[in-house]
Amino acid sequence: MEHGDTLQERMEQNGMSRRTFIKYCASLASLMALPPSAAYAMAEALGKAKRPSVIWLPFQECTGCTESITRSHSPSIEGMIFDMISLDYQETLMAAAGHQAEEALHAAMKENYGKYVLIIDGSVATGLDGAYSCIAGRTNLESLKEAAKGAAAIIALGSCASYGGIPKANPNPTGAVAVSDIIKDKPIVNIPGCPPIPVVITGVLAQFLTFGTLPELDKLGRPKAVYGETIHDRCYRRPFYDQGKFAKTFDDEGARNGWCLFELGCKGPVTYNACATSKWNDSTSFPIESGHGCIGCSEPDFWDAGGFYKALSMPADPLKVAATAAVAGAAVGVAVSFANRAKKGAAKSAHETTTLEDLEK
Amino acid sequence: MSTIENISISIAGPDDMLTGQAEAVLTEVAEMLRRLIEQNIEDSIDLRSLPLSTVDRKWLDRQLGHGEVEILLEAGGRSVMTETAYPGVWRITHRDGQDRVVAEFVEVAWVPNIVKPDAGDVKKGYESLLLKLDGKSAGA
Amino acid sequence: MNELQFLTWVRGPGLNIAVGIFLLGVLWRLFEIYSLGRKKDLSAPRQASGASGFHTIFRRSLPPPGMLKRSPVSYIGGYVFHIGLALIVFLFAPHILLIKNLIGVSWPALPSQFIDLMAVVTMAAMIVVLVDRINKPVKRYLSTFEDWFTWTVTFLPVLTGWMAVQHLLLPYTTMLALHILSVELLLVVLPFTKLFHVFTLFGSRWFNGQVNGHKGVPV
Amino acid sequence: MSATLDKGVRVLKEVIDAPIASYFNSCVHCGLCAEACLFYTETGDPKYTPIHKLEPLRRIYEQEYTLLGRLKKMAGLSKPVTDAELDEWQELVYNSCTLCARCSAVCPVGNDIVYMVRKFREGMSAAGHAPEGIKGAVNRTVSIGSPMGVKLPAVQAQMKHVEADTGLKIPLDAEGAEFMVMLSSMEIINFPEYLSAIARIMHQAGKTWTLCSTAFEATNAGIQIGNSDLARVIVSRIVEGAEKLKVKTVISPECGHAYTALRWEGANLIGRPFTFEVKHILEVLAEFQEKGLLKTEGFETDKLTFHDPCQLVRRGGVVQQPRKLLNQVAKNFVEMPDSGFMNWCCGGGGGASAIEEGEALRLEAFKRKKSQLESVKPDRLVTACANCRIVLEEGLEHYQMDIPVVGLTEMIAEHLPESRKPEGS
Repeated sequence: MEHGDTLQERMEQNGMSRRTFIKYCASLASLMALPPSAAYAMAEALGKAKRPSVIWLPFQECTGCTESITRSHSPSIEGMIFDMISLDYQETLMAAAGHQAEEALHAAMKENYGKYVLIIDGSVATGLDGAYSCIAGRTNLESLKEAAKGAAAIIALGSCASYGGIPKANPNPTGAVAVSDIIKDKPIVNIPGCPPIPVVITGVLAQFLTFGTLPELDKLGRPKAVYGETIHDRCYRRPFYDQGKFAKTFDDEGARNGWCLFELGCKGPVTYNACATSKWNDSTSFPIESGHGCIGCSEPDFWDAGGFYKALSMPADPLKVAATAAVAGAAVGVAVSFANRAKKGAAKSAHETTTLEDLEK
Repeated sequence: MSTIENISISIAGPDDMLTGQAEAVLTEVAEMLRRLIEQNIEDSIDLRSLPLSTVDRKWLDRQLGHGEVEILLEAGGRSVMTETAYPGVWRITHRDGQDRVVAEFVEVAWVPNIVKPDAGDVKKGYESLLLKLDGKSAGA
Repeated sequence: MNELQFLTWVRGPGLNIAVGIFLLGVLWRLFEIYSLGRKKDLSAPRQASGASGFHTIFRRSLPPPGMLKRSPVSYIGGYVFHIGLALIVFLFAPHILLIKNLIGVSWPALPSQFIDLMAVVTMAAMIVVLVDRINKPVKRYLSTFEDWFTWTVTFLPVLTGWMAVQHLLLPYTTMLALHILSVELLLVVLPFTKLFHVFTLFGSRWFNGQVNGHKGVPV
Repeated sequence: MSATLDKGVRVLKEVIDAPIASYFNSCVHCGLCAEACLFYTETGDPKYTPIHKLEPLRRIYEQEYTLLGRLKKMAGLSKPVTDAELDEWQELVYNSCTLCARCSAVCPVGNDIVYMVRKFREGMSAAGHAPEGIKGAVNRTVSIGSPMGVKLPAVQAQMKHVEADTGLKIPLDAEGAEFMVMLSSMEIINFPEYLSAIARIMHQAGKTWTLCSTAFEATNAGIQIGNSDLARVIVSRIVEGAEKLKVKTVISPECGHAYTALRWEGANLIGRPFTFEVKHILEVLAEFQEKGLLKTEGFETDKLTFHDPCQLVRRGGVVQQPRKLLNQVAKNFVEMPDSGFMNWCCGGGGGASAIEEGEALRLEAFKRKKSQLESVKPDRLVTACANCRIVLEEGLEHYQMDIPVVGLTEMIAEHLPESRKPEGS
């Protein structure tokens, strides 16, 4: 894999004309909500950009995120991106294996030290000093620390890398943690979701590679352009919520009429993601549109936040406490009333009838 | 009396109501045409980043109408660029290898920028033409 | 402890604790107050229509003749924010849902836009009443820490609730959690402060009405 | 000389009950009771806010009868009630409170504040913090038999005088009479016309009545000072007299607190229901009027208005009777603003008029009645309570307002057929 040539030269070798390249930049600008004129600026920048190296380290992950990125609904763009970057290490996609794969990894790290993008997929096991999850005899913990040293930026892909994910669910046997819990000194972009929306992954990569900048992040390290609004804010069923028209079960008349799924545990109001607008599977639909409540997969600890089917505003069950509290309250009250009656009785019996003289001090 | 229950809700999905965005685009196009004429500035509007419903788009296309020129570009998928009823205003639709729309613009320019060949390509074209001629008459 | 965990705690254990203390406090204090009993009135009663404790419970909600013009702010401000609070708590869709999940009873809701407006009106009325408590010599003279504290504890739920719905300042998750927390604070302090008038005012009005009704005076 | 703070606190512990507990827990410090109390509205001094007058009682209730209060007391966090504080509160509980109950009528959470002041006075009096004026009245009533020291001979002299004047026999200790009439010492000394009015009205109505030699005094200073033990001594005389003479109804005269003392507190003081009825003179006259036994002739034509005695109207329930009676003898009777059940106090009730040091405050409070009268501008002011008449006269004189004050019963008596006197005499 030659690293020296620029992206444009690479494209031409693949028989891609300049106009195709401009068209591609135009659609990328539109994806990232940049003005059309930016397309030409991008064409220049991308054309001259060195093809950066990208290292993809999989830790405690289910390969759901990899599946998601290869399903990106505009494969041509995704294909171009893979052309743009030199993906030097991706266990699922690369042909090499065993020692060769390891050597490729270390070679890439050494050669592009300080310039490559590190994509982490899966949470990092810290239990037993990381022994729960190793690759080629080395714990994920060590590989992460080593790889992170030379990384220009880290992209934590999916809820596992961003917030610990399902492995971190109570009781968290492997001591799974998020990447940001380990690496503190590198810019980290969290792209949570289980899996995250494909186009978001390509969008963030494209922005980093064309402008070398990371998107504006919210305080959970997520790109604001994508995670700025809750599903609830953008949900097309919102009018039903406002009028209190809720589906009670998954097959009742309300559900069939596409009423709000608030009562069936939808976590839309507390989940920040772009599912309601960019949707899934080539903009076909998203969980709520297919009749199931949002499970809040882009929020930290969504796996431990009560059942997926317990409605947000339904408290645990204070009635269980109410009975005992009421009895206890009554008991205290009765006790005090006896004490009061005794005191009042004593005062009454000690009553000395006031006489005229008693009025004088 | 009608309670809140039986107020019929007609969910005008985002795709079937005129949102008024299209009108705004039209006024923007007029402004861009003025700048083209007065200051020779070329510019374009990205329709995909605007929340236009299909009805909006149809309305806009009806307003812009058709001109005399239709340019077909085959590069990484088909792209169609038609001149609207107002010369200098072009309606551009790019499609990718799978014939999926990847970008839609309204470009206000003398000729859509993508149509003009790149200087480098013209030079390369010239050299390859010369080679072809050399092949025939062994160089000039 | 991120937002969702905070919300989960506040909605779960937090609410259990608050409801527990609330019920315990209410019953304890009700027994403590009304177990003191009172002597039976041996004088011959005078019958007069509309003169009874039961009537007074409702009639005393209206300003007695001549009193409205003496301090309109107290009355009008009081009506607006009490009615406002009642409407918001009992006719807002999510609140009705919460009650339905607690005790199974539910009823139709008002549109949430109306409730938003009601929240603003309620807060405005509470601020007016607060300013009145600061400016009016009698109210300032009577006021103790408890008055300012109970005002705040009653104002916060409306403010945080409204801000949660309007997505102001903080993300919805956090603001919703703060809203529930402020309601829990209100529940916990209610039985031990002047907010307990929510329960005792019926007893007080009934006693007042009964004593005067016995004398044939409809108060 | 054994009044002490402990005795006072012990008495308060005795009288604090569920209503008082409910009231203290309901008060939201809204200040509306002040807006109804003429001592605040006319002075503007917030210390006269009715609920504030009960602050020591509230603290005793909190420290004695609430669990949190007792815990705070044990932990030394609560502010105990001191003798000095009760001394300071004397002015608030007596001088600036006529037990007129207007505050109880307006409190939005229904606190019966006058009920609490009446109970608080039990403790205040037992602790020796009652004003000298009222103590003197109680002393004279218990030892001599009337707050103004009137004895039976004075009554008998007045009886002879009335008999000579009206030619009617004034029965004394007549057993089995239907009505037992009582007088207040104010009437015996200042308004003798009341007794002759009664004689003539009863004669016209053909009703048997009598005075009682052992219980001719209606007033009860024990209620004013707020001490049930002493009030019981005073009221028992009336009960014994009435039961000895086996009368059907005891008539309370034109006096405010006398009616409250006998009609509403009497039975509770002696601990058993009365075997006879108690009626205010206006109630009796109104009954005669209904039965057609009260025939009058001629009308007062000058502009009259009526001052509602608090103990009779708001606290007694005798609201419509004065109007009906006035309309029978007056052509130009005009109601003053806030008349009837919400009328303002004359400023001297509940024993306040007996407190010399309270006079300046009373005259200040009288401005409320003054503004009522200024808006009506009556030629004469009618009322049905001797104490009100005296206080009103003093107030009107102080503010140079020339409005004569007349008793309603007298006015009616003047219109009885055979004793028609020239009008407006």
